[in-house]
Amino acid sequence: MIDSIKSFMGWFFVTGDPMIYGADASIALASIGIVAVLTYFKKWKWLWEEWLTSVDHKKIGIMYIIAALLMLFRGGVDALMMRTQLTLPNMHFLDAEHYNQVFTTHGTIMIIFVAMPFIFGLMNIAVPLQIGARDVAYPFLNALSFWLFFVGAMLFNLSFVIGGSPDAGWSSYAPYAGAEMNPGVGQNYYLLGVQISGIGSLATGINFLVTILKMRAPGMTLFKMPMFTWSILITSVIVVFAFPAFTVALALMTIDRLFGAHFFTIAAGGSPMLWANLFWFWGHPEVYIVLLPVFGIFSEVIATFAHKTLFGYAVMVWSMVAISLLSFITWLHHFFTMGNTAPVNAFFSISTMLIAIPTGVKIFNWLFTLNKGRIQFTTPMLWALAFIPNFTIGGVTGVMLAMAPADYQYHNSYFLVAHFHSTLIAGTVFGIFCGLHYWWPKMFGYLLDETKGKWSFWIFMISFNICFMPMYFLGLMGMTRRMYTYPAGLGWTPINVVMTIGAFGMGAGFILMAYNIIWSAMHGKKDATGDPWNGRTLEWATASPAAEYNFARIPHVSERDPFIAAKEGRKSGNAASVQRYAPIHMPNNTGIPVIMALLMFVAGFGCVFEWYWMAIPGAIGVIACMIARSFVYNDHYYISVEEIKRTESATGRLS
Amino acid sequence: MDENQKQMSERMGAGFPWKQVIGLLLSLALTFLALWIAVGLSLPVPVTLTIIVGLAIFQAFIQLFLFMHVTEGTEPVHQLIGILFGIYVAFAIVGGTLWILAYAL
Amino acid sequence: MKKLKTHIKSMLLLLAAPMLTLLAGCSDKIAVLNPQGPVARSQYHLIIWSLIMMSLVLAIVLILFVYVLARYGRKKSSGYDPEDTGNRKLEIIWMIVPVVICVLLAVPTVKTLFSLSNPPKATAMESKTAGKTLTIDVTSVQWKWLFRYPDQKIETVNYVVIPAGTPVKFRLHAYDAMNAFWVPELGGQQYTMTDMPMKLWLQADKPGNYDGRSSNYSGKSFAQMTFKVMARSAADFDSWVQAVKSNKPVLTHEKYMELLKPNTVKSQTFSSYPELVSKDFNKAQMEALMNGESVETDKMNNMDMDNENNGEGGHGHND
Amino acid sequence: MTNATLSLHEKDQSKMPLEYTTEEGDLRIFGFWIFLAAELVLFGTLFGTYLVLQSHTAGGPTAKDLFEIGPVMAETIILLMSSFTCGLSTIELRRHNKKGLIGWMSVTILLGLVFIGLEANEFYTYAVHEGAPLSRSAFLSGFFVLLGTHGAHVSLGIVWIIGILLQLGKRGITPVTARKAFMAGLYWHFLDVVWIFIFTAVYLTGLVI
Ligand code: HEA
Ligand code: HEA
Ligand code: CUA
Ligand SMILES: [Cu+2]
Repeated sequence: MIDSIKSFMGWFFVTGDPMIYGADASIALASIGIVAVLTYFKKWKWLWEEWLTSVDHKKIGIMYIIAALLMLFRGGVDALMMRTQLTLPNMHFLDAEHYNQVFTTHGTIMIIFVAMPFIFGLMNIAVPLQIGARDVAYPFLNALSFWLFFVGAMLFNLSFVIGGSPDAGWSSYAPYAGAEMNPGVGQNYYLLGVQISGIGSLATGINFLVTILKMRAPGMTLFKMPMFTWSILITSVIVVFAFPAFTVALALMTIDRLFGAHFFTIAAGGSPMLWANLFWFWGHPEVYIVLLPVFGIFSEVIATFAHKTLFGYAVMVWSMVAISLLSFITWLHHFFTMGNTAPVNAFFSISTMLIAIPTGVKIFNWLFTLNKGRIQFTTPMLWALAFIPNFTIGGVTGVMLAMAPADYQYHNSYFLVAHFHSTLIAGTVFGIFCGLHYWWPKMFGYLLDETKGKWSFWIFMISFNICFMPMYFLGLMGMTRRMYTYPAGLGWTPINVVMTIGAFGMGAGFILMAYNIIWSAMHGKKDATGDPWNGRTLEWATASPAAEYNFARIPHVSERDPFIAAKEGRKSGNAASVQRYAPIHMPNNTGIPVIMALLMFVAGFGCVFEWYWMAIPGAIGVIACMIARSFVYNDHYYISVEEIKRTESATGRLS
Repeated sequence: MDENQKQMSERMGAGFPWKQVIGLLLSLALTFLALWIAVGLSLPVPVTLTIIVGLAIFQAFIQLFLFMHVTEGTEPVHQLIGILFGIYVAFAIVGGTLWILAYAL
Repeated sequence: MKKLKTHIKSMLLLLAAPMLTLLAGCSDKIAVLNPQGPVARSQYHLIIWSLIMMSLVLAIVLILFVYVLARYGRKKSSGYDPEDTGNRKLEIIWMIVPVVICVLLAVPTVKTLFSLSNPPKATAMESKTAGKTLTIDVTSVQWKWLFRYPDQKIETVNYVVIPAGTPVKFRLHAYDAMNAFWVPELGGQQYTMTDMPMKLWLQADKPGNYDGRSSNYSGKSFAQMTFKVMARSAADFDSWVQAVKSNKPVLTHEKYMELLKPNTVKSQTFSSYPELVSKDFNKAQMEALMNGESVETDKMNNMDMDNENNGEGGHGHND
Repeated sequence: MTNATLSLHEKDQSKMPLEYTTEEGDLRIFGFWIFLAAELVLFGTLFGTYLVLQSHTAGGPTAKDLFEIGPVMAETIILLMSSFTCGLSTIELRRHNKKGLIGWMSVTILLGLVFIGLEANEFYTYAVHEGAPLSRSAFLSGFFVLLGTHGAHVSLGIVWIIGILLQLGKRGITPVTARKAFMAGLYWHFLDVVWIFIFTAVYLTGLVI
């Protein structure tokens, strides 16, 4: 009996590696610490009532961002581990199995549990405010999306200590990722963790699509929307139409692994290439899902700190529409070398190159927004400016990859790795850091320190270049991705050393940014006006942080950049002073989303271990929650006029 | 507003459910036609496939317009664009997948 | 403003820094930019062409970038014009120019693409093997490379000898995991797959040894999944074949099954191979066979990549 | 009521059918359309997969071996009828006729149940009697998962409509119940559209090739 328990524990918990024990211990300590602090300060009730059950888009946004920052830390530590291992030839810091798990979790976490939720966080905070709405279209669903993302991320991360991590790469190519060559639970964690959070993402896509199309303030026609809102609208469209394909692909591989089907297996007629095909049908649009929103952020920030309206507004919009259409017909460029006929490769080469055109249009429009501007170098602006040259490098190397015969030489080499870090970091990561600094006062009511912010920017940006520019050459020298080690004498060593230095530099930049957050929480400059940057769009018309109902009166809009217009004394903005306050109707908090997500977690965990006694009740619980929700009728309450007046006068906004 | 007027009259609505009955009859007719073409005739395979897929698409549009009220709502153009985009993407994945993993159906 | 100037300067420096590190001693090691055969060379030309075009694009962006920052980034810069919010003419220009660049890139891309599905032109003198074409069947197994010479009836492991100046048709196939066959100095890569043999033409200009490796991750010892390509003169190749035939052991059935296990091995050479090998069974089929089941081959499984009208290798399995 | 929170400014909804009269109803129905568009891609992916794998029978039974046109036509006609009765229920909804609405909806789910029964029987025959379960070949994996997904959607639809019937019984036709009934109708028609393609791309195609 004892023996069988022991052997179960040995299999259940990942053992044998000091790093894992370290992680076990720190997870245990951190959990105990959190529980202790919450109990000591009697904060459980507060946590539950103010946060866990909240359906307020601003709070959900903050929770997204906190979770994404934590995941960025985890993904960053993974990256540093890889870089350490690769610094010199024949290193023994990580062994092959461990390294393989690390790049898999690094890629998956960075894309799915950092880039996406960070963006979802920022859009939750800014979009309803920018369009003058009181919340998103479906606040309940919004909370559910967040919690699904959160438990999906937790399930994925659990693999580190329980059962073993996936090791088939973030693209999980069959047949290697199939049950036969990849037994064990790691790959199941990938499939279910990503699936659960993916369902949340799909729901978010629908939610914001409806919010933006249906809930704009009166007078805000589509072509008067702020550019960030536009970018989120287009992104939502891509999310809505790309994620179902991924849902299916993940489900099919899950069925392969758990129920012995043969979609992607070697045996019985399965087609491994079909996996690659379905994965990238989602995977390519996915990179624009994490890019277009930051295009939106840059548009806001560049216009704000150049003190000019965005140059070529309509073209900016149409170029994003073009990108969204094209993004669905380029996926094959990820497997040019998988034995396609020449016409197929030719079609996808050209369709891919075409994306350079609308993207270029945007780059030039930003440059011309700066032109004849009055440029102010704030921290968010620095991130936005650095994006332009750095991302262009990533973009043009993308076009080089798009040329199929040349890609035969780049594919799966470090040239490719360099390309996608140039786009993902100089694009997405610079963008989310930019947005973080820009909207931080709106979220918390104080500013992040500028000096520290600029230092962290310079350190991170310079280190990024040190790390990833040499990497292109490493690829041309023949080093392929996903190698846990390499022999000496190939001339790869110097570049690898430089890259590792750059990687740790980025780590330093990130630590400084984290320090800035903590420091500013204590000493940060208060944002009393709600408009610290002389903003142009409606979110800056609210207090910082905005009242839970956002706008005491829904503003009326008559032109683009309505807030600057109002400040300059033109009629637009929230100058609807004739109107009286009226009671505001708000959605109730609800615990159902958290509970439902937890049940989803239980179901997912059961599936990972093929414990159907656990998975089935979990799934039934989820459905029960759905039904229960359907019978809830009084899910709203009113905020009285007195309370509105009290809140408004506290921020000096009573009129 | 024209459409809304129609909806109004439907709501007040006496009258025989013409739309529904026509939709049903057409659907049934198309189904049997497809069956007959596929099983009854022995046209060359590509011809058969083209025709029956064409009939299926036609029938789908019947459902969409006669049964599903796709042109209703406060701003029906939004949902129409949504459905069109869905059709575009669905077509891309079905057509693209077949082309890439090319098949003699 | 001074600060701004330093900003810009350091940005420029940054862009140059990696180039400098690079020039410090390893330029001849850049395999892709050091083509040793016609296939690699045609790709090299394309790469250089694209590099030129991309540098142009990058230069335009950088010049504009530096200009606007230098001109409008100062505290007291003049020329602020908030009314400057669009310019149809300019916008059309920066739509057209990228279109032109894309066309300039797309045309050679498509040309090269189609030309790569045909064998390169032989440069060696006609001899027993050289001057015509040579076919080699490649099988990737976790984590090793098997090379089979169907005409010479010999087999090598983890290295392959080819006659220089002769187009070699590699027929690629995977036994278990997917891999990719890449010899950067000779030409771009192609995947190996379990259900579809794929074709890759390569040719070496002159005798020499070239590094090859798998570029598609396939598990634990993937990093060790390398092989050598040894190009020899036609005469040397012929005598090598003869030497193998007479001196090397036969590849027995048992030995072959041994090779199919997931592990790494040293280079090996065999003077023959068992008949079953030439069927290119994948792992599932092999296991079925060992269990005494009949091996079902779908259309997909033995589609004939030899069919020249399949272009690049391809999935044109119409039957 | 909800208008205060989420106001759909400047659009006159009073002339619209009941389910659109509240802002919430309008939002939900629009969102549901978008959801259906996403489902289109979901099923598209499954169709693409099935069509690629259709000939990968690995020596097991082929489409021609398995499919029988009789039961398939029965399933098809029943589903078409249910789409029709569902359409009638929407008309009754527009007439604010609770009895008619509940009646036609009940007929719809009864037809749906018969459909599910037939399909389950078909699955059972293949998997057990013909020795062709989903693990037999890639073709069968594709078949069972495509049809199973559709069947699961229909089953979910039945559960959902039962829930709505209960709410209708209790509360009558209100803007909220009207919206739910209308959305369930859309869903049901959509599943019929999917079936049309299954009928064509799976069954007829399987019989032809
Ligand atoms: C945010 C993420 C992001 C972005 C924005 C992009 C943008 C682009 N990507 Fe990238 N890509 C990835 C993330 C991203 N990519 C990832 C993660 C992978 C690898 C996944 C994996 O295998 O793990 C990948 C892989 C990848 C490949 C596959 C290579 C291979 O596996 O062999 C290709 C091939 O075509 C490609 C092309 C492109 C192109 C053409 C663009 C274009 O959108 C770029 C457009 C931008 C510009 C061109 C710059 C600005 C334009 C101008 C200044 C105008 C003038 C320019 C011209 C006329 C050229 N990418
Ligand atoms: C948004 C996406 C994103 C981001 C931001 C990053 C960020 C980084 N990535 Fe990664 N990367 C991917 C997406 C991303 N990556 C993907 C998709 C893959 C492919 C995976 C696959 O092959 O499947 C990949 C693969 C990949 C590889 C290739 C591995 C291989 O193929 O063998 C490498 C190697 O250098 C690498 C490095 C880095 C580095 C150094 C960073 C740096 O930017 C990281 C910056 C560092 C930090 C932010 C650290 C913060 C933490 C600390 C400072 C804590 C310090 C404390 C301790 C050390 C205890 N990444
Ligand atoms: Cu090659 Cu199928
Ligand atoms: Cu891509």
